[in-house]
Amino acid sequence: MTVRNMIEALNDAHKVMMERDDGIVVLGEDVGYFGGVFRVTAGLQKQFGTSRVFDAPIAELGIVATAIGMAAYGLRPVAEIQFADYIYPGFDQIISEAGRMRYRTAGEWPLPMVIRTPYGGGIFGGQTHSQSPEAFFAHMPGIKTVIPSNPYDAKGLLIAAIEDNDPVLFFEPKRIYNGPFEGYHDRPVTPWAKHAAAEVPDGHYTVPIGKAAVAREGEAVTILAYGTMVHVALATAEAEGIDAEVLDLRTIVPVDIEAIEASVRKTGRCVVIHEATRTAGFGAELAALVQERCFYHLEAPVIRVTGYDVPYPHSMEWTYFPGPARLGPALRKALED
Amino acid sequence: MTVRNMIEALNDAHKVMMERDDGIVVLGEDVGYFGGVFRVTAGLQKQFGTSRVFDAPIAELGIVATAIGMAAYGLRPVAEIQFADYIYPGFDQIISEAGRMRYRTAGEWPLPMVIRTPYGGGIFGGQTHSQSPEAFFAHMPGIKTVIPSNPYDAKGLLIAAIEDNDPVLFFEPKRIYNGPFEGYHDRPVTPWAKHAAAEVPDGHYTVPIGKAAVAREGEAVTILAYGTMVHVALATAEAEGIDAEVLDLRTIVPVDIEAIEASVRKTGRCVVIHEATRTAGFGAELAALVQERCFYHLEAPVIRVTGYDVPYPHSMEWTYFPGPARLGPALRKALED
Amino acid sequence: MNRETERPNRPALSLHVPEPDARPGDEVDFSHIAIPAAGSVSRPDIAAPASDTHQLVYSLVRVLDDEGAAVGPWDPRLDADTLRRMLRDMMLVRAYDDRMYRAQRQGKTSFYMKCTGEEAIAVAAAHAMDRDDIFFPTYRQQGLLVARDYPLLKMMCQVYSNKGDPLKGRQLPIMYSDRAHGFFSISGNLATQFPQAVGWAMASAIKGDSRIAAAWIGDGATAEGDFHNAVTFAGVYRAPVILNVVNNQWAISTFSGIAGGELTTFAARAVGYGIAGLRVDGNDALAVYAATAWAADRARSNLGPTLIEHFTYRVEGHSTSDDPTAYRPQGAGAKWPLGDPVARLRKHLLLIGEWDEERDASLQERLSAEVRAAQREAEVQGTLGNGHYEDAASMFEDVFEELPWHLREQRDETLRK
Amino acid sequence: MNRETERPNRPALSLHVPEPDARPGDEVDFSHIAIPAAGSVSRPDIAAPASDTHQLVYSLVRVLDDEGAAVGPWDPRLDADTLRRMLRDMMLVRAYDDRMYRAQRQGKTSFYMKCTGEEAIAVAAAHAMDRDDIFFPTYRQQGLLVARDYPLLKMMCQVYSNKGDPLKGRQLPIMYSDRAHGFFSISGNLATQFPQAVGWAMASAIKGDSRIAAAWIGDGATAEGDFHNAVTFAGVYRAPVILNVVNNQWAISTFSGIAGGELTTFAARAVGYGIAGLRVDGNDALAVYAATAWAADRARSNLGPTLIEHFTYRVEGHSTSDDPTAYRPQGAGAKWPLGDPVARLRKHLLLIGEWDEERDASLQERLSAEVRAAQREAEVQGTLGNGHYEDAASMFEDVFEELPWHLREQRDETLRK
Ligand SMILES: Cc1ncc(C[n+]2csc(CCOP(=O)(O)OP(=O)(O)O)c2C)c(N)n1
Ligand SMILES: Cc1ncc(C[n+]2csc(CCOP(=O)(O)OP(=O)(O)O)c2C)c(N)n1
Ligand SMILES: [Mg+2]
Ligand SMILES: [Mg+2]
Repeated sequence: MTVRNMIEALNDAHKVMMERDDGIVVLGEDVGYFGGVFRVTAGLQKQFGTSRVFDAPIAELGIVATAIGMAAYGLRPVAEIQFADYIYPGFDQIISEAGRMRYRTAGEWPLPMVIRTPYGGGIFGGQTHSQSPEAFFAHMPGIKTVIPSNPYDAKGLLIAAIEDNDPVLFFEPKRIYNGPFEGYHDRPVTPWAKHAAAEVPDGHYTVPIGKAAVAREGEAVTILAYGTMVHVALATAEAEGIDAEVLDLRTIVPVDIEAIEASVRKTGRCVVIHEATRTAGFGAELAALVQERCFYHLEAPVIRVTGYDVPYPHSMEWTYFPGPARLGPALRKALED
Repeated sequence: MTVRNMIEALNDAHKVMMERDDGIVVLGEDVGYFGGVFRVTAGLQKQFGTSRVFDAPIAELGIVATAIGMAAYGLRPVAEIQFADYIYPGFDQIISEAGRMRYRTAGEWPLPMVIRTPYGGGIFGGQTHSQSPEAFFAHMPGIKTVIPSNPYDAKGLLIAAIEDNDPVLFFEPKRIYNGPFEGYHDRPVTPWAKHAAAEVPDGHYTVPIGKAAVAREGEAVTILAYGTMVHVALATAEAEGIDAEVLDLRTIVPVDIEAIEASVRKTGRCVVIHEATRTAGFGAELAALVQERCFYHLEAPVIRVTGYDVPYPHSMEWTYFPGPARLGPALRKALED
Repeated sequence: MNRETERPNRPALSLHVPEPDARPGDEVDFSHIAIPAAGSVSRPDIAAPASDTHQLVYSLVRVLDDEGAAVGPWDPRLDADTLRRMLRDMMLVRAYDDRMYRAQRQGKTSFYMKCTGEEAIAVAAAHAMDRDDIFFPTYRQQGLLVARDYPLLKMMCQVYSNKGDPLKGRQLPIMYSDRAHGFFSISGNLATQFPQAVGWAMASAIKGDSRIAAAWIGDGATAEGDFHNAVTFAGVYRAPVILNVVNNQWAISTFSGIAGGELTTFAARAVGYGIAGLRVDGNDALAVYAATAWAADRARSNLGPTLIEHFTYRVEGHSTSDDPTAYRPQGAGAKWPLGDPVARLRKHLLLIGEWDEERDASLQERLSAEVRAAQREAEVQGTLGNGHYEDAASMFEDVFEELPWHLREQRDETLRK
Repeated sequence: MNRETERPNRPALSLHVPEPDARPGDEVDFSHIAIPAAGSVSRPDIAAPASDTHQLVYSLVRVLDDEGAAVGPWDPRLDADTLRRMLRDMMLVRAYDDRMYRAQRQGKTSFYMKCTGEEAIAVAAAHAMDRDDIFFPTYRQQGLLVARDYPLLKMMCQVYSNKGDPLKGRQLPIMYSDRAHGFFSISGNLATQFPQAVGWAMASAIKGDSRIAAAWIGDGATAEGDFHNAVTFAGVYRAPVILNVVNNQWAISTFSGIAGGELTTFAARAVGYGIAGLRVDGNDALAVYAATAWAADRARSNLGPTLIEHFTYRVEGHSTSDDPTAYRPQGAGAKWPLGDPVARLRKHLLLIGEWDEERDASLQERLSAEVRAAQREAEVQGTLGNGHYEDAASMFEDVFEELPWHLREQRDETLRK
């Protein structure tokens, strides 16, 4: 057990796995000597050498494509896309190639590879350092999408992702790299050290892909959340004194449908929250699933609390951000109805 | 009035607009001398010259990006992406650039441009000539997404798209270019000539973006559809003898919420159908909207009939295709519940 | 918006749009194409700096002269068995293409693509590389499979999407894939395989392996960003990969000028990245063999990638969906000055006395018989629309290693029908 | 997987990963950098074929010699007023950068990027082009705005995202945009502007206009597919565009070798595409001016695009989020052999007797006063977190020309709070 923030936990996951399996290589922009702009790969090149941890040209297409080639060879590449906002040049290689290779080769060429990328806002990063593009990857077959919300899960899920034999998109909520963020931008940030989930075991362990966690038990309403929004949900439930059950999905594809159904059947009410733009976001999928499968248990419509359908604005970040000020009323509404 | 199939209607829309406005230019792979692999731009280069209608290198990124530059200059480019399956190399330029330019320049640089692309299956095109990626473009701000289902709308909507001052993604259901397709692959195809909507006015007219059409009036259940699926919905309603109301959305962003609400409030039941993969498809957004806004009118959950979450398989196309064999049971279920 | 009026003192700009020299109705004229004499191009040492190859990118490596003699420093000096084997492979590819093309015309499948005139590019390369090297092909290198003795039957079953299709009816005809034969899955998305091949080669280098990779791309597809990323990564990491550009001068209806071939050669791209580059007569099997062997030795010696342009001509239509007479003169292919690769290799074998008309005729007979037999056998397992691969459950397999709940539900819904 | 064991006869491959010659703790050593003497490079005629420029891509166009004299065929022979204006612009850019950098450090905004050492690349180019030509810049060409007299106040308000921000607080600091000044919106997504500039230039040609476009990109970003698409389209359609690669040898923490600069120059990319290419001393304002003017005349004469590599050095950190001492030796920038562009232009003006110390000192004083005044004025309108741009309704505007129902609802929801 060591107290680690999310960056340290992710860094440790790399170390643990790279020591076990010399087929694991790390590539990405600035991940080598420098150790990544968020320091997630710090020290890896020194320990494992330049042929296992190396800087890549600024070419997300090439990063993903060469990772595909490496996985086809038999390695287990872990590629970093510096910001999720910059994953689009590699979109075709992810969607059309990585996601379909096992299928189109009838299983002959599975691609065990991980694409890690920091996502989400709350850091005054403006339109191109704040996006949450997870829904894109949920729409296309063949890709698993994982989003941790704390150091313990971050390490356990990254190890599970590296060991997984399918391509895994691994979204890291950069706003909570150093400490949980409850959405009150004017309050001091508490570091992870003060948080139970920062107790991270040393060595190897996994958190299963496809399994949600009940972050808070409750009877009145179910909140479906992932990443930074898990903390917003917890804080809002407390602040509003609402007996909400908070599900931390942790994986969005395949999503833990059993956990969702169990919770919504129990509470009869559901609020979905994410930072991504609303229209055709993953919240739409969650709302569709819940009403399809729990219709006769629902006492009120599923409410979506999301980023607005506008580019992430720099100076008005806190007007845009779906924090307690927006989740609170939504919860009350869900209970009124 | 002239009887036109969809290709001829789209071709005529180009002609009508290019004769009116010499700022309209057409670019894309094989669109020039040859007139496009589906012949939509046939004859345009001959009539308007090579500097207004020209072949582009096989580089969807460059096609979209240069179109953005042309629109920034003040032209109105109409770019063809040969198949929607090949739009991904241009994804970043569409999502990050075209969709945000008006916003990030505070309105100084609007981008009047149209990206046309044939989409959808039913032609034995396999994994890479059959996709329906409309949901991707619905998720990101700043892009309008239009999908006609017949020659009359195709011409009127394309003219409206060309005249629109925002970037418009124009998806053309290639399966119905030459005739409506009801989803019975074993029956002979009826050409458009036999269809009222093939009566296409000559000259200029528009079909408004953002307005749905009631393709069939009914009281029992609302079917939300677009593109090829409109014909599948109509045929299935007839075949099943169900008094379904079929809404042809025609635009998915901005979607005609009033028409949707009015219909669902009336019928109390709703089935959504699209060819795209289900998870995080646009059907999820429609289901989410309907349950959010018509919850207390709904007598049954909104049902989604969609492509399966697998790559579009070549030989098993008809097992994959969401035709009457799958919509029928869904309608009956919607009525039972 | 026209500024002319405002700036009479300035010349008006105009857009240049490249045009091929002949359109339907015009006389085909290839006289402007510079063809250096066979044997006239020097052959740098394997270990030479990349820059030593940079004058070659504007020329053409050719070995077979008009008489069929192998001349000059690039002559690979192959033994007769290898030469005969290459001739046989090329003839078989052509027989196979003709047969499958007709099968598509007869409605037995949805789609087919021939490589007529380009047989040498795949076949000679396959023989110049080692059996355990890997190929990242496009849809016009069926010759790679033939050269590695991949069963015609399996190829046909894939084309028919029938019960014997190794890809379970999932892929468009001709999108072959076979791991055991080192033939990577063909993608419908052009150019994607190019940087993937570089990644495979990087992996081989990372592991201290000795196997190398080769990739192929068409002239048209070099315009994609994937091409640039591939060559950039290959150069940066000195990846052991051979990057082949098959310049058959057409991309469906657009000629190579639209792909950026008007101002310089495709081999010249190598100069821009500072890697080795060669430009080869793609209809000369010996030249293709020699250039490939040179690049393979170089890659295997840790000296990095080579970009090879294979200069050839797409004799037939782009695919069964295409009619080239709509955009270029009829019979242009027949007039291609670099001739037919099969005929040229045959002529060489005859010239050196290692082949004769009878053997050729009987080989031709054997090969067509082989193809016919394989076709009969394949059709027993069905054709598209007539006993094709149909197994609803399998449609949901291999999306992921294990079937997740949503695919299980979707599968069960289908099976219930 | 290591095949060594299986194939002892074959050498083991290994991955080459480019490394800069100095890391923290090492001595900076630029002695290996080849610097041709000023004036030693020939100047082809504007109408010369692109190939005539291809030997230049391996050299360096330089005008100012060590004494500050302008020498050789590339000397643009500028009048003293223009020289003084360029000096003033470059000094102003530097004063502005220093001020805004400090403002960020004082917590008045979230982010800032300096262009220290690269001032000449933007300023001289702006003066070499016409006022109605358009720029597609990156975040390091603030000099273009200064050279076109864009108000410092507006720039500062954008950096502060305050009430005076012309971009309404929507963009990250330094992502300026101004149509009236022909300065296209800076994108956070690297390289996207490069093919957009080509499209703008194509449009100008389509309309028979006479205006041309110029775009800038960093050495690192040239690896993106956008770069390849831009140069490909520019070459195919002979677009009237100047494609500038600013090679400051760093991309955040990675040196230019990782971007593909180890095997050849970035200017050499032009050879690969068959377009004109120039390689310029980016710290020599006269060389940048001359090369830009040459390329502009060429483009305006319908002779197509020119790729210009500006060889320079990123003296400061990448941005306020970066500490370069973590990956390169301290003070490397100060040792850059091509010197400081401001000092070099000043030296030239002094040498030709068109400038003196007093004027320089008072100009410096005036400029800092100008910057201070603008800053005071800007801060009256707020700084980030302290009276920044805040107008919930406007957050929903300009997504589309008209507000669609879903944005209206979302806006109203926000306003209700
Ligand atoms: C990304 C992408 N864009 C467009 C297409 C459609 N397409 C298929 S083949 C082809 C022409 C390719 O020409 P070339 O690269 O020269 O190869 P060739 O067919 O001549 O062998 C095009 C445009 C595609 N398959 N993928
Ligand atoms: C598509 C994309 N990928 C990655 C980044 C992150 N990023 C911002 S600046 C930068 C380095 C750019 O280096 P270079 O192009 O040399 O320009 P310079 O900063 O040296 O002027 C990177 C990697 C980005 N902004 N966009
Ligand atoms: Mg070709
Ligand atoms: Mg740089």
